[in-house]
Amino acid sequence: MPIYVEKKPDVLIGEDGTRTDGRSPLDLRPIKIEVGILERADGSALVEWGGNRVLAAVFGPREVHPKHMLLPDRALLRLRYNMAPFSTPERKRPGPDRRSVELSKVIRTALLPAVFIEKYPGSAIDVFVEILRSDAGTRVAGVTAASLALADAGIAMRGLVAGCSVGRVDDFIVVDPNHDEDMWGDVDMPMAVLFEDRKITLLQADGPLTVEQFNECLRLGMACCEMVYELQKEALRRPYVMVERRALGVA
Amino acid sequence: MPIYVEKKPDVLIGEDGTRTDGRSPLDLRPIKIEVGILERADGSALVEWGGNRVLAAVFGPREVHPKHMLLPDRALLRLRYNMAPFSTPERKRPGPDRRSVELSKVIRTALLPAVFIEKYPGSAIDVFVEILRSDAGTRVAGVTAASLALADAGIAMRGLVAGCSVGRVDDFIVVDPNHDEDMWGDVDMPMAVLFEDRKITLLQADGPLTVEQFNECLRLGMACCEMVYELQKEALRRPYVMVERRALGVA
Amino acid sequence: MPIYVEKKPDVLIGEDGTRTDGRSPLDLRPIKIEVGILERADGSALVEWGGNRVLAAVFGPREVHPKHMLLPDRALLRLRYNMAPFSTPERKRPGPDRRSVELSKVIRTALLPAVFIEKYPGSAIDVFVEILRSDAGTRVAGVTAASLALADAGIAMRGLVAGCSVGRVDDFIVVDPNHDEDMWGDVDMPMAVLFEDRKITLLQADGPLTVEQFNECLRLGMACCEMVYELQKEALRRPYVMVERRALGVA
Amino acid sequence: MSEERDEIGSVLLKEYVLEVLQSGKRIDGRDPLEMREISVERGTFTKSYGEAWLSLGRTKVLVGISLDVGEPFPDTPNKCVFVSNVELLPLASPNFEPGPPEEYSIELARVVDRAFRSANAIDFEKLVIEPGKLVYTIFLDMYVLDHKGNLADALTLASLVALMRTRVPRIELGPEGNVVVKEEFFPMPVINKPVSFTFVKIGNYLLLDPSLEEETIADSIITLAVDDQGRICSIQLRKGYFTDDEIKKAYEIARERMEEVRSKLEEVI
Amino acid sequence: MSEERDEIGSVLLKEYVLEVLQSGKRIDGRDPLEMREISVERGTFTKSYGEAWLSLGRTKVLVGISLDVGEPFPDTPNKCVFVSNVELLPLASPNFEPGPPEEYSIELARVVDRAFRSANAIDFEKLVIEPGKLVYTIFLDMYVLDHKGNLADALTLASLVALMRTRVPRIELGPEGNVVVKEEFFPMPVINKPVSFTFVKIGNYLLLDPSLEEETIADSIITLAVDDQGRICSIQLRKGYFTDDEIKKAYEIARERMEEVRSKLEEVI
Amino acid sequence: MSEERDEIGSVLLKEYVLEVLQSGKRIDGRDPLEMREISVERGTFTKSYGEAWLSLGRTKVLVGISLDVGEPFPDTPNKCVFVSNVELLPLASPNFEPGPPEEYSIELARVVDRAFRSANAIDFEKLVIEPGKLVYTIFLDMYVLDHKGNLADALTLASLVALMRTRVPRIELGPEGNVVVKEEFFPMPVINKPVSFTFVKIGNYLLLDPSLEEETIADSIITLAVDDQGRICSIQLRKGYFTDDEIKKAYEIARERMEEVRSKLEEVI
Repeated sequence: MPIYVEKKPDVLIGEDGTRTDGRSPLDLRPIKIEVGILERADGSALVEWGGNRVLAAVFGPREVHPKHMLLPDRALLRLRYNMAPFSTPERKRPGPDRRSVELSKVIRTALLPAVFIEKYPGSAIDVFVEILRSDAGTRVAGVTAASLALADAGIAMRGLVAGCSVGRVDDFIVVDPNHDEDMWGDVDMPMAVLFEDRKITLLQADGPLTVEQFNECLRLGMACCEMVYELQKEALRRPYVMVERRALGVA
Repeated sequence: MPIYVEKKPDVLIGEDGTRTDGRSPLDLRPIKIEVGILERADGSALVEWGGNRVLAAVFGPREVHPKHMLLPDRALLRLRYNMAPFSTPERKRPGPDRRSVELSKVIRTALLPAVFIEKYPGSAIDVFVEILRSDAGTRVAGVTAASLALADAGIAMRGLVAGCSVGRVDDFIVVDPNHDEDMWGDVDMPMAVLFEDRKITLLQADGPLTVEQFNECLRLGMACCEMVYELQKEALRRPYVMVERRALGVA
Repeated sequence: MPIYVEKKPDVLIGEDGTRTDGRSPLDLRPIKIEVGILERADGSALVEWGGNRVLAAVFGPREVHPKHMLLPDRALLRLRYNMAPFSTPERKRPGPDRRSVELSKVIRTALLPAVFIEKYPGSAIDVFVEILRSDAGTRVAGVTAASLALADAGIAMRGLVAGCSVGRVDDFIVVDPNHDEDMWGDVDMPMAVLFEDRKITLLQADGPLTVEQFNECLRLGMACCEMVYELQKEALRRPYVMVERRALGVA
Repeated sequence: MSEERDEIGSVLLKEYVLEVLQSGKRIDGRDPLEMREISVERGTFTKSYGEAWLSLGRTKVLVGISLDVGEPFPDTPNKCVFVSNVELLPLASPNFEPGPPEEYSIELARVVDRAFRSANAIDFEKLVIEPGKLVYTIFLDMYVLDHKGNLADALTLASLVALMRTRVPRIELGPEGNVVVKEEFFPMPVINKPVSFTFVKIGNYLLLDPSLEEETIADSIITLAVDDQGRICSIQLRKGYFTDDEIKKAYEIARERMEEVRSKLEEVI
Repeated sequence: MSEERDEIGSVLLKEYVLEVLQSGKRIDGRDPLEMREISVERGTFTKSYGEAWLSLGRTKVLVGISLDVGEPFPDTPNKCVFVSNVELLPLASPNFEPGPPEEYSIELARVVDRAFRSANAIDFEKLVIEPGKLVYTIFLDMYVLDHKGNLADALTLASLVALMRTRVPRIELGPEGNVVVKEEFFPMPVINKPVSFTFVKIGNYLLLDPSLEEETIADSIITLAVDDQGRICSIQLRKGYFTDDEIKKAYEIARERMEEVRSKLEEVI
Repeated sequence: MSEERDEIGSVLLKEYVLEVLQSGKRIDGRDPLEMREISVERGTFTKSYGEAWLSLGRTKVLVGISLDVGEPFPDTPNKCVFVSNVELLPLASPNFEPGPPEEYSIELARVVDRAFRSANAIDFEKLVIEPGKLVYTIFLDMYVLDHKGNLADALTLASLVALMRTRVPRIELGPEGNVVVKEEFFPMPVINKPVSFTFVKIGNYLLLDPSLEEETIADSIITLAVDDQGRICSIQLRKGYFTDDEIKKAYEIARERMEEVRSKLEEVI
């Protein structure tokens, strides 16, 4: 019997746009990125983003098992998104559920246009995304970490893929929704973008948006992904990068 | 928690032999057969029989996967009997249960003597029997449909296999038992016969029958299967056949 | 809902060392061994030990399936420890649980140093240990039976492996703990020894032991295993051997 | 195999499709933004609480609704439980294999599910028997019978029809906490009707309602659902990539076509 | 592998079996309708509620009964729950592999189960503690130890012995709905004793109680169970085909032999 | 693969390790009985009830505690429920594959679990809310992040830290049998602190805290846990064999080193 029950806060967003964690609508949460922290994996990255802590690692190019999955003209890109049992207040049963199967697919789809899979015919590239703490936005943190782990493993890529969510809470469009907003807000719209090309490779949404709201979400999401992309580039140059909460420059 | 509980009718069969659906003991329920309704499958047939709706389809001869199942001197005939979750008033959990594993085996066994498997060495013939609505007699409707789907796929056969159940309700021997009779009656005896040879290839029974009752069941079952066989032959000639409830000509 | 609940006896061991089944601390329970009782297996042994009844059988050396498990320079020794549903008062669900997976590994580890696996490169030796009745000490009865089944199958061995548990109940060190002592006592320490070499190949313990207690347990365990080993040798010579409860000669 | 993408010798097919598209038509003769015919069987049914056998072109699907009662989730004591499931029946395609649901069917189920939830299509609060204690469970079981492309839209359409046809038995909580099933029925409270539109991108062409061949060779795939008010209620980018302008264009098209599709469905219910 | 049929180089074996049959005997010396020896261990047992280790010729099986209590099924509030399970232990044959039950063991379990249910062998209503609320659950776990042919009959016989040996602890429903287990026992209410007979057809020969070799090369297999009154209570055509006359003949033989088998079992209980 | 033993071309490695050992040192420069550095992250955490990210040399593990309430087991109505689980994450080694727990991770989980149970490390009776009715469930989830040898000791150490850091929300049974979660917390009642020591035997050398390379080529492996009072509280012979003298020696070493390790952990909590 679980002992933790989610409760909706009285006010999700103030009249002046103040959010439950004190941010204003266009503030991102603090992000910390560390690349190459694991030894056995070929590439790895740890992303701490608000209360999320996401570890991604890559093995490959390596041999494909089972053999019948081998693709003769390109690499087989596999990805597993997995939540730790202790990543949520109520323990999550180990093993894949339907949500994690979908997110594994969505994150893999987001990375695929970035990877030169045709350079590694007949091989496997395995990406593991482990959610060690979860606090809304794990899939976009996962894309961001996985993309860095691929780069750290030396896999040839067209560019980095950076992710971020935007959402709607009442009539406010907010960037990088937190747990309360994800749970009780109106819309969450996770995105990921392949830079420099600005190609959208991940896009989902789960609530009603008018044409105007949708266009605004797209615009802000693109801008957020770009900020995350700048951090990614920095992280590949240094041991690790860390930024405090910062406001989006496009508002 | 299920909201549907089966209830036994006060009278299963009247003193004059009137059954809960108004039939007399030797009446079959209405049957409608349509052959070749699917495009992707190599052969298919839809059988609506009383409240049953059974879709069968065949793929093959095709390559065997996994390879170790291959039989060098004949085809591997595989069959899956599966009930849709919405085929019963109380939802059936998806996936095979013990009953459907047994019925898959029993139906495959019923078809096997009819198929020239030795003409397709090293290949697979896969038969899928989907119960879309269930109303007693799904296995015999399944044999009937599967046999037509094999013919529609152009698989070489010794003959068609036609199925029908007979049963005992109190002291009456009844043909083609309905749901109530299957559930609350004394005996259900499903049969299938390979025509023209009149070989019995499916025979089960689940309740006590004296020698005399058993012989009568066998005789009526054989006659019912023959009527179904006539319909099968007709269905292969036209787009579809449909018969109203009809009395057995042998009574 | 189970109808059997374990209850702790008022007295586990009397002041004079009398145990719940009347034994004194250094008495073993009756043991009966029968070798070669199955026909289809290459080797087999049935061990009845107190209320335990353990059947072990061996197939091999034989072909390895699946192929990728094959070891080119030695035999693959596999072992499954399995409890029958009716081996305990409360029915045990069929299929491996975590305990049986561990015990399969522990028993295999105990046998491995005894088998000349390098004499059977590329082959499989499969050992099955079936617990038909369980009464504390099934793993050591299992090692004992499996080792005889290997010998019966003609597998080349460095020696037989004999098992026995010792334990602590209050301040008494007891040999061959019974069900109550295993369940409610302080320590159970199962052991197995490869003879003639006196190499310890199985050792576990599950409760606190001081240095002195531990040394005493080791000494008594070694002596018990030796007694079991003598029975094993006898059992290989005759159709079967049976001994009544007997006291350890080393006390 | 999780998707149909590799099933046909796709390089030649793609060349052919692109060549035909240059003439402004698709290989089955449709215009780029033309949908295939939708038809729904008017059958009666006795076992399921609501059912729809729907064809989208030659794609055939069957959706059935089952009902049950149980406890609500602790964080939504005032809502019924809604469970969606897709079965890619092995008879629907030589590439579908029997077994537990895989990535492809799970994604489809979640895409359909999200369209209904996000549009608040069903009044979940009307399906509460005793708040926090007893609510209905709706099972939406989606069966793919013949896969000729664009399962997402076919399943969403068929689900909407099946839900609108559903009759719910009235249930009360008895004095001793027991469940009392009445002999009355009320219609499933469908209060918004999401419609789904799937687009593929092949080269520079944006095509609506892809056929199996088009899906197989598509560079990119996206599914959008729009609600009664023309609001986007769910999006799933399912393959490849899109620019923001391409996505805006797809949304615009979806808004233009939604009434036509919705009125076609109203006819058959 | 689901069955033993392919395990021996079967063409030569079949020729040999048929050749010997021409002389009126089977390869193990039996007459066509002769059964192998049945023997049952008279062991005592402390863990299971009832048990039988039975040999049919050199086939060895072990059946154990476990008991439990729980809710009855909603449509049979006045009956206990009865669950049958067959384990083809991997030590019983090189062709049996560890793992979840497969087609062969499921068919065997259901054939045995049906024989007992159809014969009304157990008075299920005597095993109700509180109608609609609390009933016994009987688990019939059948273990195959050494497979030398005709598991269906060996398991049905052993199950009958195990059930007849079973002692059921008396249980009452306490005042607060709790379960009270008494220290008394009563015998399992076995009120009819079905016996199972398996026939194979090889060429034109009908053989009773097939050995492993005969089973392997059989053209057709059928299992019949007959009850105390000589009524057929279950049939399973398990391979190949039979004419109606062949089935009637098998039934006649089963009726002739049933008393002999039943009295042999009575001895050992 | 269940263990790492075959991962490196092991014959040459073994020769090299033995050659270096002749000089009194190990290939990573340690003395035979020297442990690698232990370090624990001092992070704060908001989701788990207690957590420890620990490095033993370059082996990295993460242990998280989750809490829940439920019924106790019928034979221990006065004890909470304690569940241990090890995940060998596929990112921790190229030899670990996703999927259900296998032999290697199950053995590790049971070895750690037994150390805590046998040492009576947690006062299980303090975690009973209503005897026989409602108790806490402690989930000890152990994650292997980077496998560089000796997981057993790393996981036992990290588990001890995670348990000592755990804050338990106070829970009461309400008047109607409902669960009332208070806003207070109390520390997990850790009353004994078992420490685990793993030894390998390579040739005649006994080494403490094996690296991955040493584990791979070890002839024998044994893990011992000792409690606060220096008593042995669990043993697991995991590979090969030992003489009784070798085991006694290992125990002696464990007793000598336990204070040093325990005080290192106290620092970080």
